[in-house]
Amino acid sequence: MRIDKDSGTQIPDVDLGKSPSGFSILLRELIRDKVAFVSLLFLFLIIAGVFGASIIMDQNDIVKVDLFALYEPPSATYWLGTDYGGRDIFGQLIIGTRNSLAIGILVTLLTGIIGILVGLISGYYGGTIDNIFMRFVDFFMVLPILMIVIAFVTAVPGYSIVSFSLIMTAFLWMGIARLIRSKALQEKELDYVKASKTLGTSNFKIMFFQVLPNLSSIIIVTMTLNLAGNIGIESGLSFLGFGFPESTPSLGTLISYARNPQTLELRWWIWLPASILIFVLMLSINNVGQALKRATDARQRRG
Amino acid sequence: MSLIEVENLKVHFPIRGGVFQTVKDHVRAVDGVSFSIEQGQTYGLVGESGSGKTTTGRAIIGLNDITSGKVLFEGKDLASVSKKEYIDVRKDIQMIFQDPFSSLNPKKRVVDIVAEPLRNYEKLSGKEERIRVQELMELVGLSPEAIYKYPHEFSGGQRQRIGIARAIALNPKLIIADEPVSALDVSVQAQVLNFMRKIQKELNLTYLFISHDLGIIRHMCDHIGIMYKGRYVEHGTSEEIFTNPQHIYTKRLIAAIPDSDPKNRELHYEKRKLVKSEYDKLEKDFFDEEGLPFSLKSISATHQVALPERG
Amino acid sequence: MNNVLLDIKNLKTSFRIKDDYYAAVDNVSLTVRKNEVLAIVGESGSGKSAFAFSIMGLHTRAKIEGEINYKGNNLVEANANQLKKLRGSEMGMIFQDALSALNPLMVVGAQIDEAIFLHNPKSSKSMRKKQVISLLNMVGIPRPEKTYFQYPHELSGGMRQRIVIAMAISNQPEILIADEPTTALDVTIQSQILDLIKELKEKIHAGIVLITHDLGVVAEMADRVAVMYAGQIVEIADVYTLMENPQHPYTRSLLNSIPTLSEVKADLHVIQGVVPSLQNLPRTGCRFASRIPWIEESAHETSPELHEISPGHFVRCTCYKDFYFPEQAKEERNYVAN
Amino acid sequence: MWKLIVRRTFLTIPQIIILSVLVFILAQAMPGDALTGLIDPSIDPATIEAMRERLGLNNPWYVQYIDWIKGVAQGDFGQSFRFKMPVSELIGGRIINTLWLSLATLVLTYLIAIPLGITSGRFNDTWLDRAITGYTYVGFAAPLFIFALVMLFIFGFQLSWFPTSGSVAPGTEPGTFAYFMSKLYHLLLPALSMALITTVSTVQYLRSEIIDTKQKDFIVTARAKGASESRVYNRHVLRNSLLPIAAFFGYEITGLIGGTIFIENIFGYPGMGELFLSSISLRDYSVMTALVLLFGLAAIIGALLSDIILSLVDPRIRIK
Repeated sequence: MRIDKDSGTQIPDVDLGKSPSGFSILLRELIRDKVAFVSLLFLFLIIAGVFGASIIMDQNDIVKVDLFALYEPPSATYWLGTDYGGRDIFGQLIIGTRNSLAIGILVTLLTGIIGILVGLISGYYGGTIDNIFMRFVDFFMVLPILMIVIAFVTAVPGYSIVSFSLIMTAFLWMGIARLIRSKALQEKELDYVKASKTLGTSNFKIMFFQVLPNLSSIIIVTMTLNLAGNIGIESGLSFLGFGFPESTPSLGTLISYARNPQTLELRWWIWLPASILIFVLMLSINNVGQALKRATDARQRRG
Repeated sequence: MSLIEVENLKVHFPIRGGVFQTVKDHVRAVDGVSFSIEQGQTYGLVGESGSGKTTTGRAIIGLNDITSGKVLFEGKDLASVSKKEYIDVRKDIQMIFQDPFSSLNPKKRVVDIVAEPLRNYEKLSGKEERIRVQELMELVGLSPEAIYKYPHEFSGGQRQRIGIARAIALNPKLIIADEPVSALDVSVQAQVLNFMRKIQKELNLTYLFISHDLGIIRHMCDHIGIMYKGRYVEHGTSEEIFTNPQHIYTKRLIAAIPDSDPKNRELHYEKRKLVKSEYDKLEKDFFDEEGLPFSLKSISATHQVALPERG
Repeated sequence: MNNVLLDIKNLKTSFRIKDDYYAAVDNVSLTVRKNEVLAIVGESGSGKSAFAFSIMGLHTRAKIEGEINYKGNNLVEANANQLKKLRGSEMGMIFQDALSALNPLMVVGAQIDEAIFLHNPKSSKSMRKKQVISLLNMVGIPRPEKTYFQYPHELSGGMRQRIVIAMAISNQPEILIADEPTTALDVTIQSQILDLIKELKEKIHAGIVLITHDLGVVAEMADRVAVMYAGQIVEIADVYTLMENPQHPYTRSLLNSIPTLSEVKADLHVIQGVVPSLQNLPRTGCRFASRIPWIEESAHETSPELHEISPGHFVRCTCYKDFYFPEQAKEERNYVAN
Repeated sequence: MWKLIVRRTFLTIPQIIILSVLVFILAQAMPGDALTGLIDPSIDPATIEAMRERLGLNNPWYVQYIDWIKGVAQGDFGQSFRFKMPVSELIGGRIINTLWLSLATLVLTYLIAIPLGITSGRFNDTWLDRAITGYTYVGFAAPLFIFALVMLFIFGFQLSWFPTSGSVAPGTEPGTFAYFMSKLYHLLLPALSMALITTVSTVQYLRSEIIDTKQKDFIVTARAKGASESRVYNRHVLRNSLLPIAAFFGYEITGLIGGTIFIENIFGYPGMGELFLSSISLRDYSVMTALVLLFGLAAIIGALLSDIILSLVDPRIRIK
């Protein structure tokens, strides 16, 4: 411990090397949490497996109708049997998971970017801008979004994966915007923001380089939880027939075969694996998200 | 010439209400405040919560919009100078905040915090900047090696000194200190106060010292203004205010401070009762219908009091 | 002594952090007497609030050892039911932040009513209402009938604190614990509340334990003072002795570090270092030693005890004998730069 | 307080207007218009043009919009192309089923959420709390449609405890007790499936609210007054945590609407959600847009009710 000459104040004796960043602390907490760690490991395995396997697999081959192998139960050739078109369920599962994950991540990122931008600007500036933005957001938060997305999917001509993800994005950024806005509103009342203003820092810089880093953990948590939610919404829409086009395998489409009571009752291999996969996937992502949330809450408590 | 002159400063906030959230009225947070501070002096602004002392400070530095009135800094009116000039002037006015925890961005290293004003105003190379920050750290009595640490690794008093290092980085002329020690423990308060006085001498700084604690104000300030509901009730030298208070509110405020000698407590208690009864008796004379103090009248060259209009 | 209300012996309150217990209150022995104000002074982290909560038995997750003897019972060993009967009737408590100490969804009258009802369950509603109104009168609420039906957020800070006081004295307690009762208030309101507590003391003759960090408040209010540092009492004396003839280095430093109205000093005394956190409290030797490093190590005791240096005046550790302020010895010692 | 309620009510007006514009745009964007499904291809194009003119389909959009709004205000949602009947009648036949389903779900949601939330919050960090939290995790992760399918698979098909489709057994006489019981019986599995999933957010909310309230200073005050632990809970913790829940059902409507679309589809339950999906697959767009409008209105009014109730139960909002 060294004594500082002017006031005799001791300077804490911590090592003067690099201090750990917020993110690495978060990661450390995550690894300490056993359930979350297992979930994270599982997620990595799924992602690596699915994306790896889908490189080897040929999507056209999988969606090809084989009239000699309709509704085959699981066997050595078809690990998880086949559907009404004789298509391999296991292959569809792999490609479907890849598609669901990819669109989930895409929509989460897009909604995240829009939500953060709108929320940050709205919360930081406040006043009229905030009023208008938030009235707008409140309105869409109240509306039954699922229904409106379905209606838009029906209305849009030349429907494709791109337009599907854009429609989803258009109606799903409000939640994160509202959250970021309320956090930014709290944050801007703190003295460090006022200090930056008095030091001549521009509003743009304050917003993105002072306030935003302080919201990073909440953004990571929310986006993780949103990822699970978005995969759920996508598969739900696909289940109803308003998600991925018929020709693109997706987990929701596989489950939708169960809307046929015969399939539901007698051919479990078609819908059950996809259902379990979605459930486990969402559970794992949620577990990671909740663990991150606990970690950040605990850090806030500690001050 | 005074370094800064505030003339009839008003800061009003709208109150919205009713079905359509229209502006119904205004909170007159600051309602006609005038004072001036000489170079190198410490001016104390005292008042209880809601008196407008903090808003006054914030209006001067531009954190609150000025409704009307003038703030002349070295003769230039801050409300009417061009934007370019304003940015230049702003460099010379800096602020020290109350809360050592929220006033430093928890996600930034000390070097980034202290260098923030330098990056806005001076184009320094990375190395020059680091050297300058280290100099500043040394000036405020902190280890220059600690610049890569985060604020949470420092104690409250140390953090407050980091805040001071940031405020003096651009060699300002005026520092507005808004309750700089009220969030600190007693034993740490002394450290920061001593230190503020020390750098004032070294750097020829002028302070606008805002506080509710009369003991600290007395210790730090040359001139004092007492505020109540956005207006001045009394203004004078430290000596005049504490030994010869004229306004009933000032008297009451001073009588309310606990006496540190327990032998005087009975006396002090009686005196407090006396002042209270005087206050109750004269309240109607000293405040207008809305309960606001009147405008200031000089009773000596340096001492002004918001005495009753009549009599 | 007959007028002893509370006889606290070797009280130790520990909190669990990770897997260890850390004592926030460490071996505190004290008496609280009838009709006196005992002030407990200390900075944040000294353990003074933990001490107050221990007396009331309000800690939910702490390990409490030692004795709190009240009317022949040791409250440390009392069960929940026994404590419940004492709390609010024979022991009242005033909190620092009145706004958060009041239920935001209940009118204040009903909250005082509850305090009376809990200890007089057979009382009639109208009787209690009358009692609440007279309590509100007693604590200086101007329009009690109206205030009865107001919610906490509708009242000013001073009024809210009066409500909390009314609640604490509603059953004429024998012991009143006031935990920083005026810290959140403006000076003029503070003096009103302090005067109110003083006047109430004359009426209900309770023993008051006043927890504060403000030595001015101590000088105004206390009969006896206990100074706490790092979980221990470092000095106890009557208020006149303590303020005029403080002995422990911590008490002396504290008194020297606050600016006063009566004399303007060039520089205030600075206590070096920081108050150690609960986990980092020095557990052996003199706990204040690290903050007065210019005092020889041999001046301290290895296990510091309270010494009675004059009747009723206790000081911990022997270092007080050799203590001096470094400012006074600047030239010879050349200790502090500039 | 009245000002607040009036102000909040006024806020719904622009919301309703925006909703109607949105729905109108949707209707316009749908492939085809009111005549597409109606007309025999052999009819002369000139006649079609005349009919278009007569129906106002050639008017500028704002005239069409105003005409449409006028109709809607009088309960006229146009004609269903497929069923050759007014949309309002078609919906009228389904609305009661959906109302029952939603009501049953809401009741079950609260019946599950309140005891679980209270137990979990009061005894937090016990094994009971961990079990309940585990359930909320699972419920949070399980998409409604998958859970409903599994429920149908197990209780409908494998165990045959519940009917697997419809809202009432065929042949039962409306108005009789048997009819009512049959309705209830058909309702139970769908409502329970939905409630078990939607309740988890309320359980989580209640749990964290109680844990939060438990740490408030006024709880310490209550203890310092000499209140017993059970009184502290009943009088202070529960009261303060349950009040906001009272206002929740209005916000729940938005979620319920999404839920009924899946549930009615999976359980073959003839309600508005099912009608919505079938109207799309039948390209019966006037039905679809009418449903979007109605559901949207229900959600807006639900949120309004919730906000009003919230302002009534919380004095901090009430007195202003």
